[in-house]
Order: sequence, then structure tokens, then C-alpha cells
Amino acid sequence: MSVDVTNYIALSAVMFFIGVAGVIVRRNPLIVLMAIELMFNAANLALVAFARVWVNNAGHIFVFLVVTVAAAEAAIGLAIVVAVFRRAENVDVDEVAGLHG
Amino acid sequence: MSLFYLLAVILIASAIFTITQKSPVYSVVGLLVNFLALAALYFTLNAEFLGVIQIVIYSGAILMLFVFVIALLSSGVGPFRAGPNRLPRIAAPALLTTLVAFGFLIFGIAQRPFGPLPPHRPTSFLGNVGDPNVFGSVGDFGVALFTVQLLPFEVTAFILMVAVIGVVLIAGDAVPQPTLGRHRPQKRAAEREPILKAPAP
Amino acid sequence: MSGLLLAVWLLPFAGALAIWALGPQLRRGAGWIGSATVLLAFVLTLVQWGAATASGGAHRALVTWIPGFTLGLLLDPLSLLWSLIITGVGGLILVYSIGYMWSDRAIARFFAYMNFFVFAMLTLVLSDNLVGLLVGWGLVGLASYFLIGFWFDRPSAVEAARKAFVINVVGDVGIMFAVFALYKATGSITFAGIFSQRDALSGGLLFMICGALFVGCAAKSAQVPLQTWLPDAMEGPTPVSALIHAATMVTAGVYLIARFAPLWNASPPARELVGVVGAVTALLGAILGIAQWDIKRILAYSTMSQIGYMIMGVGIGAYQAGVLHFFTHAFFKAGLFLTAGLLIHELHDEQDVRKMGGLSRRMPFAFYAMLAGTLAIIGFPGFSGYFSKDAVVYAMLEHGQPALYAVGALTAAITAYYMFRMLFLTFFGPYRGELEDAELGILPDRRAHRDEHMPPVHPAELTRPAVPVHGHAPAWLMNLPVAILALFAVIAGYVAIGGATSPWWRFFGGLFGAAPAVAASTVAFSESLSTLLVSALVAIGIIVAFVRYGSPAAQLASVERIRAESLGRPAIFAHAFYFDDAIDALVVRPARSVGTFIARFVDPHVLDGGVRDVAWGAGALGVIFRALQTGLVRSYALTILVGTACFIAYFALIGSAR
Amino acid sequence: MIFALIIAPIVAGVLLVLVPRSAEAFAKWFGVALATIVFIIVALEPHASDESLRWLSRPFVANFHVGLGGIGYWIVLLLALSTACALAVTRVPRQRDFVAQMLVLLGAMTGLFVARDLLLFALFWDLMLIPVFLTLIAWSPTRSTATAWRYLVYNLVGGLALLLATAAYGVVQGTTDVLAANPSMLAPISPAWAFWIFLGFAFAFLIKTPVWPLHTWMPLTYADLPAPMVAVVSAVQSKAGLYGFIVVTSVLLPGPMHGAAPAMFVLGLIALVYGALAALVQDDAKRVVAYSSLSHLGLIVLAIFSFNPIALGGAVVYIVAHGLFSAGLFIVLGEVERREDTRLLSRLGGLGARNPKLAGGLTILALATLGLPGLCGFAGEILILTGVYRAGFVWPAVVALIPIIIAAAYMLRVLQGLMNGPEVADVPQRRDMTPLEMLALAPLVIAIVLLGVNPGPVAASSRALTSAATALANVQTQSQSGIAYCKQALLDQRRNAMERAQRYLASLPRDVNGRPIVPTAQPATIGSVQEPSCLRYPDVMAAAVKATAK
Repeated sequence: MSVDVTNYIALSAVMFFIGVAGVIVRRNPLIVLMAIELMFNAANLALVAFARVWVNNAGHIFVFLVVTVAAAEAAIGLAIVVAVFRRAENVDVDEVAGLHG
Repeated sequence: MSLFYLLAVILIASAIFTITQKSPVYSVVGLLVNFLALAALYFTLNAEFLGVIQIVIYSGAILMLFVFVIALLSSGVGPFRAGPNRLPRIAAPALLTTLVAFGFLIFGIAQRPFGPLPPHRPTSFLGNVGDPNVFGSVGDFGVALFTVQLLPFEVTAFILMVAVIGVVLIAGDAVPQPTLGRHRPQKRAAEREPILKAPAP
Repeated sequence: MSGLLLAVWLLPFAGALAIWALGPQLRRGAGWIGSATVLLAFVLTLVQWGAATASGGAHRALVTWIPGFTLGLLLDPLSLLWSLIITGVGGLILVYSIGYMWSDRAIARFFAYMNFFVFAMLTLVLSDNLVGLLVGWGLVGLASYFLIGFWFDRPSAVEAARKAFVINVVGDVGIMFAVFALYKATGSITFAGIFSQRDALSGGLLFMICGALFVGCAAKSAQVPLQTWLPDAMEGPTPVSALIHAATMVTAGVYLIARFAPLWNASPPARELVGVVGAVTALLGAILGIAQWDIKRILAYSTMSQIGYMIMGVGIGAYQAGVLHFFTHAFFKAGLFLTAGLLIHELHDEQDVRKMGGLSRRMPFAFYAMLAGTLAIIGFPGFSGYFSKDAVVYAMLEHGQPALYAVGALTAAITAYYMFRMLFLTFFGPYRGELEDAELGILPDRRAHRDEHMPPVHPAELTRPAVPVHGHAPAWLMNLPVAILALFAVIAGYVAIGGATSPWWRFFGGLFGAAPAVAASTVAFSESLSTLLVSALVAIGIIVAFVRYGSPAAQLASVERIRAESLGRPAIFAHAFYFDDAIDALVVRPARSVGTFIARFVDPHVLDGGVRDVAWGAGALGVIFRALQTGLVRSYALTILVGTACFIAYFALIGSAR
Repeated sequence: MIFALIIAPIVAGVLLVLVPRSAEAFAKWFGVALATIVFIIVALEPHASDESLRWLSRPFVANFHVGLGGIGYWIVLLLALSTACALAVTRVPRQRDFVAQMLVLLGAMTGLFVARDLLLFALFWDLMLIPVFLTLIAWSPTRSTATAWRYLVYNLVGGLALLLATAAYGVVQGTTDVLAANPSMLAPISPAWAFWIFLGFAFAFLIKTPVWPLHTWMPLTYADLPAPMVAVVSAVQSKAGLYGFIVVTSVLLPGPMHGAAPAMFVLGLIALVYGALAALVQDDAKRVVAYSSLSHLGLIVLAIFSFNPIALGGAVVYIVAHGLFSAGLFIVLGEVERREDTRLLSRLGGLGARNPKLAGGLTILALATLGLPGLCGFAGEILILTGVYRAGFVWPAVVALIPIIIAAAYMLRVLQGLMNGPEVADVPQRRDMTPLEMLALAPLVIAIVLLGVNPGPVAASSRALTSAATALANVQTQSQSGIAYCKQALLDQRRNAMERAQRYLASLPRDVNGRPIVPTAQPATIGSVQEPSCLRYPDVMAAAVKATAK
């Protein structure tokens, strides 16, 4: 039952980059937000694994913080999606280009 | 051992499923599987409280929020309408860079293997704080949260409050609707006011 | 006694302040207040004669600027002499001015300026240190600026005032250099402190300091090449010319050199320089005096020439002789100017000698006063100038400068010529005041106003009389001062009878120290022989003047001669040897063109342009980088990913390298 | 008390918005009264003790430390006086708001000159830009914001450099509360750091002063500001940079200060001549005075960088003197402009006949400006030049004499161009100065004369500072010029590092080959106190290892 911690970290890395690819490639903002959640969770996994290695629950506290931030981020992100949808009727991140230089 | 690999396969598969679905509802289902598997993984790492939190908050609260929004946006309108793809050729470089970064990360991790997890057997959920044998238990976590880490804990409350206010402001009725111009056509790039005017030579 | 010294110094200033504060209400009362304060200061100075001639003189400390910069007052024989002349002759001129300015609207302002001038001059001579002297030096220049520009709505007066002031500042700057050079070398600015450390000054440095001091002298005393302001300064009222530009201010340079006699004694090259410049000035002034038509300009050039004598005297080391010439000159030149003022007053502001003539019958008093002054200035035997000029000229031989002696003697002859020319033109022959300008060859005033910013003159302004209406001042007001000055012009020289054993020489005692003189045996001829020679030259000058202007035949043909001379005046005389033009071309115009170049090109286009180019570059970069700012979230995400990948690569690689 | 001097004007300025807009006279006289009170309080308390409150503990100690002594005392007096005088003649549209700006400016600049902490100094440095900027925006005669932005950007760039230098100084020294400290008690700063910190300070000070060639914002700003504000800005704000050079860099960073002296001398001399020549041909009277300021401030730069006590005393005298006469000149020119609606010399003339009091005031101020002996400008000039010459700078002193002559030419051009000559035909009949306006100008004129007659106390205010600074400078530079000194010190430091490295290696255990075993776990040692500083120089370390192995 003794798994090398490196495997946890590698797993976290795989999840993280799947999230990254999702953020860049997908245009549906809902799926982009979900991909971001994936990235959060990947980071959480790494934190929990490290906490376990060092036997230090500061990592756990940090995950708790990340969960809070993720919740807040999801709420605000979805609110933005709703607001944008009201305005543009399209749900597409490429439509929101108001910061064009 | 085999539990880890099983969960790992589930995690990766569900993550890929999540980002590849056309309909966001399927993605939510994929994400749900992903979160549940992750919760299980947390238990294998002695993070009991976090495992529970993962199920309650992520799988329960956040994913429900997604579902609500999907329902709200697509009700009566049909499937989401997408605009033209302005970056049609981004997929290849994005995937390439992702793979390269991933490769370097794995390369870096592989340089210094951490070795196996140190042995650890929790005996009770309510032990003495600082006792390595109770690491990760709810009691351990709670005592840390309310003593040493009290300030970050309070900050989370602040963050959530700000987020609530932000959501109300962004999506609530406080935003005057008509001024946003439902049917106003977006200006093309050439017509927009430049933010920084080039100075006269 | 030192309280008295303070009183002497501040009385004229108190008068000036009172006049300035009470202003127009006083009207002619201002004149009486001014004269009274100055004459009271004269009396108080006389009271201190004993203290001043005692060893060390009377002294009073005033303020300390910083340690080492201690300012105070000092009354010793030299400053006593100058104070007496300033307050005495100055007081007489002030009394005269009450009559002269009787009807001028701005009479109060005039007397405030005059009193201020006396105060400034006293500051100059009473100061016990170089900085205080410099303060007086500058204030005197300021008073002179005010008085030259007294009629400040005349563009010519305004320009003359500015020219005088700026040239005076050149002199101030010279003295400033001397201040800090002396302070560095001797650690002191008081005269006593400087002279006690005189040995600290080496040859080259000493020459530089003397040269710097002499720049001050040259500017103030109208020595070549800084003399150009003096003729123009005649734009002021005539009493001003008498007080400032004849009797007192312009002799400040003589005072300065006499005051710094110990330095000059130690520096032969400085003596040579000053002597030569003085001689050149004397000769130049005399030559230019020949060709003038304006009575005040004739006197101005004669002043310049006489100061050249004084500077030559004190510069070469004959301090007693040079100062004696200052002493006698103060009387006869003030008398001459005041007499000229009488004429101008009588003829309603006519200053051109071509339009005078035959005035000896109309104004006999003025004629005799002018005659006394003229005989004194040319050094006619028995008159005061005879003693002083003779002493100066002979001192050239004593100090081994035969060339300067020749110049001095020649200048004496020319002086005699042009002074008598003026006398004959003014008082003899027919009165020409009613003749047309063209008949006398008088051309329109061609003095150009070089400052393009000065607004063009309205013709109405030029014809407006400067002194609006002449009232009726009592005659004695103007005649009494002239009479006193004429009397002294005759007798002032007698103090020097007896050479080195005379009261004059004993008065100064060892104040000047000794400049090395040539042994008597090497002097080519004796003093009496020299006197004879100079007198003969003077006589030749008088005779030539008589033949050309004074003989009955010449008087009859005077109008034709004047016209011929006016029209045929060589350009070099009309332009006063082109000094003005040279200064303009070499200094003023280059400075102004460089300034224009800076203001129009360097500042806005090079310096500011450089900064604007930087700003423009930033803007241009912004235009380039704008293209990266697509507004598309996914492209930003990709950018972030690339950055992250680089970080990961870096840390992975250095991790593997370790 | 000193805190109150800073806060009261700022608060009063902000609270003026509560007053109705129409209460213009009230606002004006309230401002005059406040500035006068500040003046009286400061004048009565020359020996007020310092006040201090803790501000920051990390990353370095910074305090709200203010003190009223030395050079700052005279400048604050000058500031309060010029503000009161300028406010008394104020007559601008939207007067209430203008007075508010003036009061905020008064408070901010008081803060600058009483600050005893570098960070506080930097805070007020930027704060004092704001009222001027707002005034330039709102009261611009041309309704253009270009000048305002130019002023702000120039000075903020300087302010940024100042802030960076202050932060670096704080990190290196551990505290920024150093302006009242005895400089010899401060820890020495390594020359490399000192050089860069000095560069930051000097850049800010050069822009603010301004010194050629960073001056191009100044004539425009001075021409566009309303007369009362430009009087205060020119009188006091332009002294901030010079004050900084005297109080901050010459005391805290004597090494690089000496090193920069030759360059600063060149800049100062160029500014002297350049400003004078440019002033000679300006048509706008205000710009003449602006360029003359450039020239005069160059003279003070010479004085500061000659490191001579006499010159520094003269610099302080001249700082106050220039404040007095430039404030007065701008006030009078403002009066002229208000009467004639122009200040172009080519369109004015002959005002003296109808405005003798105005002419008298302008005459005294112009004479003080051109350095007439007996007035304050002369006292400063002669002390500065004497000091500069005494310090051995013979040719700079001689060159600096030339602008004095040019100054006479351009100031007389202004004076005579405005007041003398025939009256220009279309000049409307306007009133002379009112008694009130004369009363406003009188304190400046009296101060000009008093300072000219007896500059002793003002000159003495720099004495304590100079003795400490010069002593320290002498110890530190040891007659080397600064940049050479910095290089040398850097070499010394490396040599010391080499020695320490060898000592450190000698203390280590050896392996069988006799080579020292250098611990590889460096993360543990680097953060700790015992970290050998030689580790900062890897090349030195490698050389030492090689040397020990032999």
C-alpha cells in the first residue's frame, strides 16, 4: 500500500495540464470554468500529497483556502457568464474582446 | 497500490471527458466523477476532512451552481450559440506548449524522486494536537484552523463576503439593463477609440 | 566719537528716507531737507578731523556676516578727505539744485536720489573693508542709474542709464573677484587685515588682484575701454553731472587705488598697467573733447581726461599728487558744470555751444566763474589745477615713465585748446541762438536706439520740455554755490605749496607707504624746468584756440567756421573712436544672438525635443505592443502558459544540473 | 506643534469646500491669516524640539519624525511669508478653490522641509506636486493641460527615483529616520549601493531644482501658473532639490557626492550662463524671471558642490534670498499682468509714470535679483563665490561672475521695458497699487533689505551641518574623487572577501587530498547569520579554493 509520492505529483501534473489545455482550446465559458476547477483540484492534490510527506497540516489549511477561493471564483465566474449572456446572447469567450488594444 | 492506479485512471479519463464534451451538461457529469475520485484519493492520503469537504462543497455546491447556470442560460433558447472562432489555429501550439511544459515538469519531478510515503496509522479522530498519529484527522485539522491558522480562516470569510457582493453587483438587478444595449452591434476594431493616442510626431 | 561717525554715514540716508516717505507734499522743502542733512554731515565730519588724523583713524564695527566677514566704518585721512568733498561740494550742489529744479514736478524724487547718492558714496569711502566698499560701489552705481534716468520717459535717458549701470556692474564684478581672491590669500576683508597679510600675495596673484580692482576703477572712473557710459550719462539733470560725473563718483576709482596703495606699491606691473591706461584715457578724452558741440559733453570728456590724470598719478605711485588733482578737480569741475547749468538754465535747455555765443555780456557772473574754472582745469599758473597737474605730470618722470610724461604734457596742451574753444564759442562772438539748425550745420540727432524692444518714440515726446516751466528761484541760490566753488578753484592748490613738506603731504603722513621712485639724479630735468615746459604747451594751446575762435576776425567768421567744422567732423570723432560700436559688435550682439539661439532652438527643440522624443518612443512602442493585446482571453492564457513553461523548464534544468 | 503646522493648512484647505463658493474674500483672508499664523508660530519657536511617531518597522524603520531647525527653519519661514504675501494679492476666478490649493501646498511643503525621515520626505515630495498640478489644469490661461502633464510627469519621474533611492537606502541602512541623526553614527554604506542611491536622489533633485538640461518644464510651468502660486512655487518649491542636496545627500552619501562634484560643476556653470543668456532675449517678463531662476539656482549648485562652509552658508542665504525676490517679482508681474492684460515687454512701457509705487516695488525686487550690493542677492552671491574660490575652484568662480553682468542687462530690460520710456499709447488708465497690495509686498522688501544687511544668522544655520558632513566626507573620501573612490572601495571589498574566504576555508575540515570540504547544503547556511559573505562572490570563492588546494 506504499505508493511513491512522486506518482501523486505526476498525477497532479497530468490533471493540471488537461485543465490548461481545456482553458485554451475550448470556447464555451462554462467548460473553461470547469477546466479551471480541474486545475485547482490538481494543485490541491499536490498540496495534500506534500502535506502527507512532511506531516504538516499547513498544506491542508491551504487546500481549505483554495476551496474557498474556488467557490468564490466559480460564483463570480458564472455571474460574469450570465451577465455576458444577457448582453451578447452568445456564450463564447471569443466574443468578449473588449480589452482589445 | 492498485487503488491508487485505479483512481488515477478514473481521474485522468474523467478530466479528459470533461474538457472534450460539446455539451456542458456532460462535462459536469465528468467533473463530478473526477471530484469523487479525488475525494477518495484524499482519503488515501489521510486527509479525511478534506475528502469530505471535496464531496460536500465541490460535488455538492459548486457543480450544482454550474448546473443551475446551464439551466438558466439554455432554457427556451436551445443549445448555446457560439460565435466565429477567432483563434482557429490555437489548438496546435497550445497542445504543443502544454506537452512541452508537462514534459519538463515530469522531467523535473523525476530528477528527485520523493520515495515512498512515510508510514502512518491514525488511531483516533480526536487525539492530541501535535501527535503525529492523529495527522489529518478532523480534530487535528479543526484545532489548527482555530488556533495557529485563525487568520487565514478569517480571511476566507472575507473572501466569500466579497464574492457575494461581487456576484450581486455583476449578475443582480443593480446593473441597469438597457444601457448594456442588448442589440447594440459591437464596433469593429477599426472603429473603436484607441485608448492610448499616439502622440503627434 | 564712533556715534558721530555713524551719524555722518546715516544722516544723508535719513534725509533720503524722509524725502521719499513724505514725498510730493514737501515739494521744494525736499531740497532744503536734503541740503541740510548733507551739510550737517559735512559739519560732523569736520568735527571728527582730530580723530580721523590721529593714528589709525576713527573706527566703528557694524555687523558680522560670517566669521571673517566683519563690516565696519573707518575714518582716516583718505576717507576724511573724500567725505569732506562729498558732503561739502555735494551740499553746495544740492543748494544749487534747489534753484535748478525749482519748477520740476519730480523735485522730491530728485532730492531723494541725490541724498541717496551721498549716502552711497559715504558708504563707499567710510567702509573699513572691501565688501562694504563694494556695497557702496554698487549703491553709487544705482544712484547714478536713477539720476541719469531721472527723466525716465526719455528713451535716450533710459538707455544711457542702463548702459551706465551695466558697465558699472562690470566694475563691481572686478571688485568681487578681488574680494574673494584677497579673502583666500589673506583670510580677511578689512583693509587693515589685508595689508597686514600683504606678504602672502605673490607677484602673479597680486597683479591679478590689482588688475581686478582696476577693472572696477575703470568702469567707475570711465577709463578706456569702459568709458563709453560717461558722455551718455549727461542725459541726467546738470547738477547730477556736477555731483556724480565730475566731482565725486567718477573719482571713486582714484580712491580705490589710493586705498590699496600698499598693494600697488608691491606690484610694478600693475603700476605700469594703470599708468598707461590712465595716460591713454587722458589723451583720448582730450582729443574727443576737441570735437564736441554739446557743452556738457565737452565737460564730460574733459572729466574723463582729468580722471585719466588722477589715475595715472595714483597708479604710477604718486598718490599725493593724484589725490591732490582729485581735490582741486572737485572744485573746478563742479564749478564748471554748475556754470554750464546756469547757461543751460538761462537758455531754456539749450546745450549746443553752436547755438550760444556772446554770453559774456548777458551773464558776466557766469563768464567769470567759467573763466576761473577753465584756467584752473588747464593748469594756468596760480590756479589750483596748476599745482595738481604739474605734480602729477612731473611724478611721471620721478617714477621713470618719460613716455607717460610726454603724454601728460601733450594732453595739457590739448586741454587748454578745447577748454578755451568752449569758452570762446560760448561767451564771445555773436549770439547764435536764433539761427536755423541747418545754417550751423546741426544734423538731426543720429544716436540710434539699439534696443529693438524700446517702443518707438512719439515725436510729441521729444518736443515735450523736460523741465516744464521755469519759475523764479532767487538768484543767489544758484550763484552762491558757484561763487564758492570758483573761489576754491582758484585757491585750493595752495595747500600743496612746498612740495613734500607742504600741509598736503603731511596730512597723509605714511598712509600710502612708499612706491619706489627713481633717484633724483636720473630724472632728465628739474621740476621747475618741467613746469616751464608744460606752461609753454598750455600757452600754445590757448593761443591756437584764440586764433581759431577768439580773435576778432575769427569771431566775425564764427558761423561759417562752425558750419564747416560740423559738417566736416571726421566720423571717427562722431563715433568716439568706435568704442561703442566695438562693444556692441563684440559683446552685446553675440550675447544676444546666443541667447536667441538658446531660446528659439536649443531649449524647445534640442533639450525639450529630446525629452519629447523619449515620450514619443514610449508611445510608438505602445503602438507596437498593442497588437499583442487582442482582447481574446484564450490568447492571453496561451501567453501565460508559455511563460509558465519557461519557468518550469528553468527550474527543471537547474534542478538537474545540481 | 510641528505636526499641526503641516496638518492644519491641509485640513483647512480641504475644508474650504464647505464654504460657499461666493465667499471669495473670506477664503482669501482666511488663507492669509492661516499662513501668517504659521509664520508667527515658526518665528517664535526657532528651537522647537523634534516630534516623532512610529510609522514602519519592517522592512526598515521609518518614523513620522519632524523637526524645525537648521536650514529648514528659514525655508519654512520663507514659505509661510511668501504664501501669506501671495495670498494677500490673490485675485483670480474661483478664488475659494484657488486658496484651498495654496493652503494644501503650504502644508505639503512645510512637511517637506521639516521632515526628518527620508520616507516622510519622499511622501511630501510627491504630495506637493498635486496642488500645483491641479492648479495648472484648472487655471491654465490657455485651457490646455499640456503644461500640467509636463510638470507632473517630469516631477513624478523624479519622485519615483527619489522613492526608489529612499527604499534602497532604508533597506541597506535599516532605517530612514536619519536626517536628524549624527551622520558619523550611521553605518557606512557600501560604495556600490551608495552610488546607485545617490544617483536616484540626484536625479530627483536635479529635475526639481531644475538644473540644466532637465529644466524645460520650468519656464512653461512658471508662465502658466497664476501669479500667487508661481510666487510660492518659484520661491520655495524650487528649493526642495537644493535642500535635498544639502541636507540629504551631502550628509548621508558624501562619497558619491564628491564624485559627482565635477559633473555638477559643469551643469551648474552651464545653467548659470545658459539661463542668463536665454533670459536676455525673452519677451514674456515671467519667462525672463523663470530663466533667471535657472541661472541663479545654478549658482547654488556650485556652492553646494564646492563643499566649502562659506559657500554653503552663502547657498542658504541665496536660497532664502532668491525665494524672497522671486516671490516678489512674480507678485509684481502678476499685478502688471492684471492691470494690462499682457506681460510682453514688447507691448508694455512707461507704466512708471502712472504707477510709481508699482515701479518702486519692481525696482527694489529687480535690483535684489541682479545682485545689487547691499541687498540680499549680493550677500548670497559674494559668500558663494568667495567660498567656491576658496575651495580652489578658481575658474568656475571667475566664469560665474559673467552671468552677474548679464543679469544686470536682463533685469534692467524688464524694469525699464515695463516702467520707463514713453507711455504706450493704448495703455488704459489703471490704478496704482492699493495700500493693501503695498502692505502685502512690504514684508518681502523688508526681508530683502534685512537679509542683505545682515545675512549672518541665516548663513550660520548651515554651520552644524557642514562641520559634521565635511568631517565625515574627509574621513570617507580621503582626498579621492568620488567615482575613483567608489571603484577603489569595491576592489577593497573583493579583496576583503578573498581574505575572508581563505580564512573560512582554513576553518573547514579537510578530505584525504587536503582539500577543504565545502558544505554543499548551502540553503541552510545562506540564510543564517554566520553566512560567510565571501559566498556572494563565487569567482572569489573558486579562486580561494584553488589557492588552498595548492
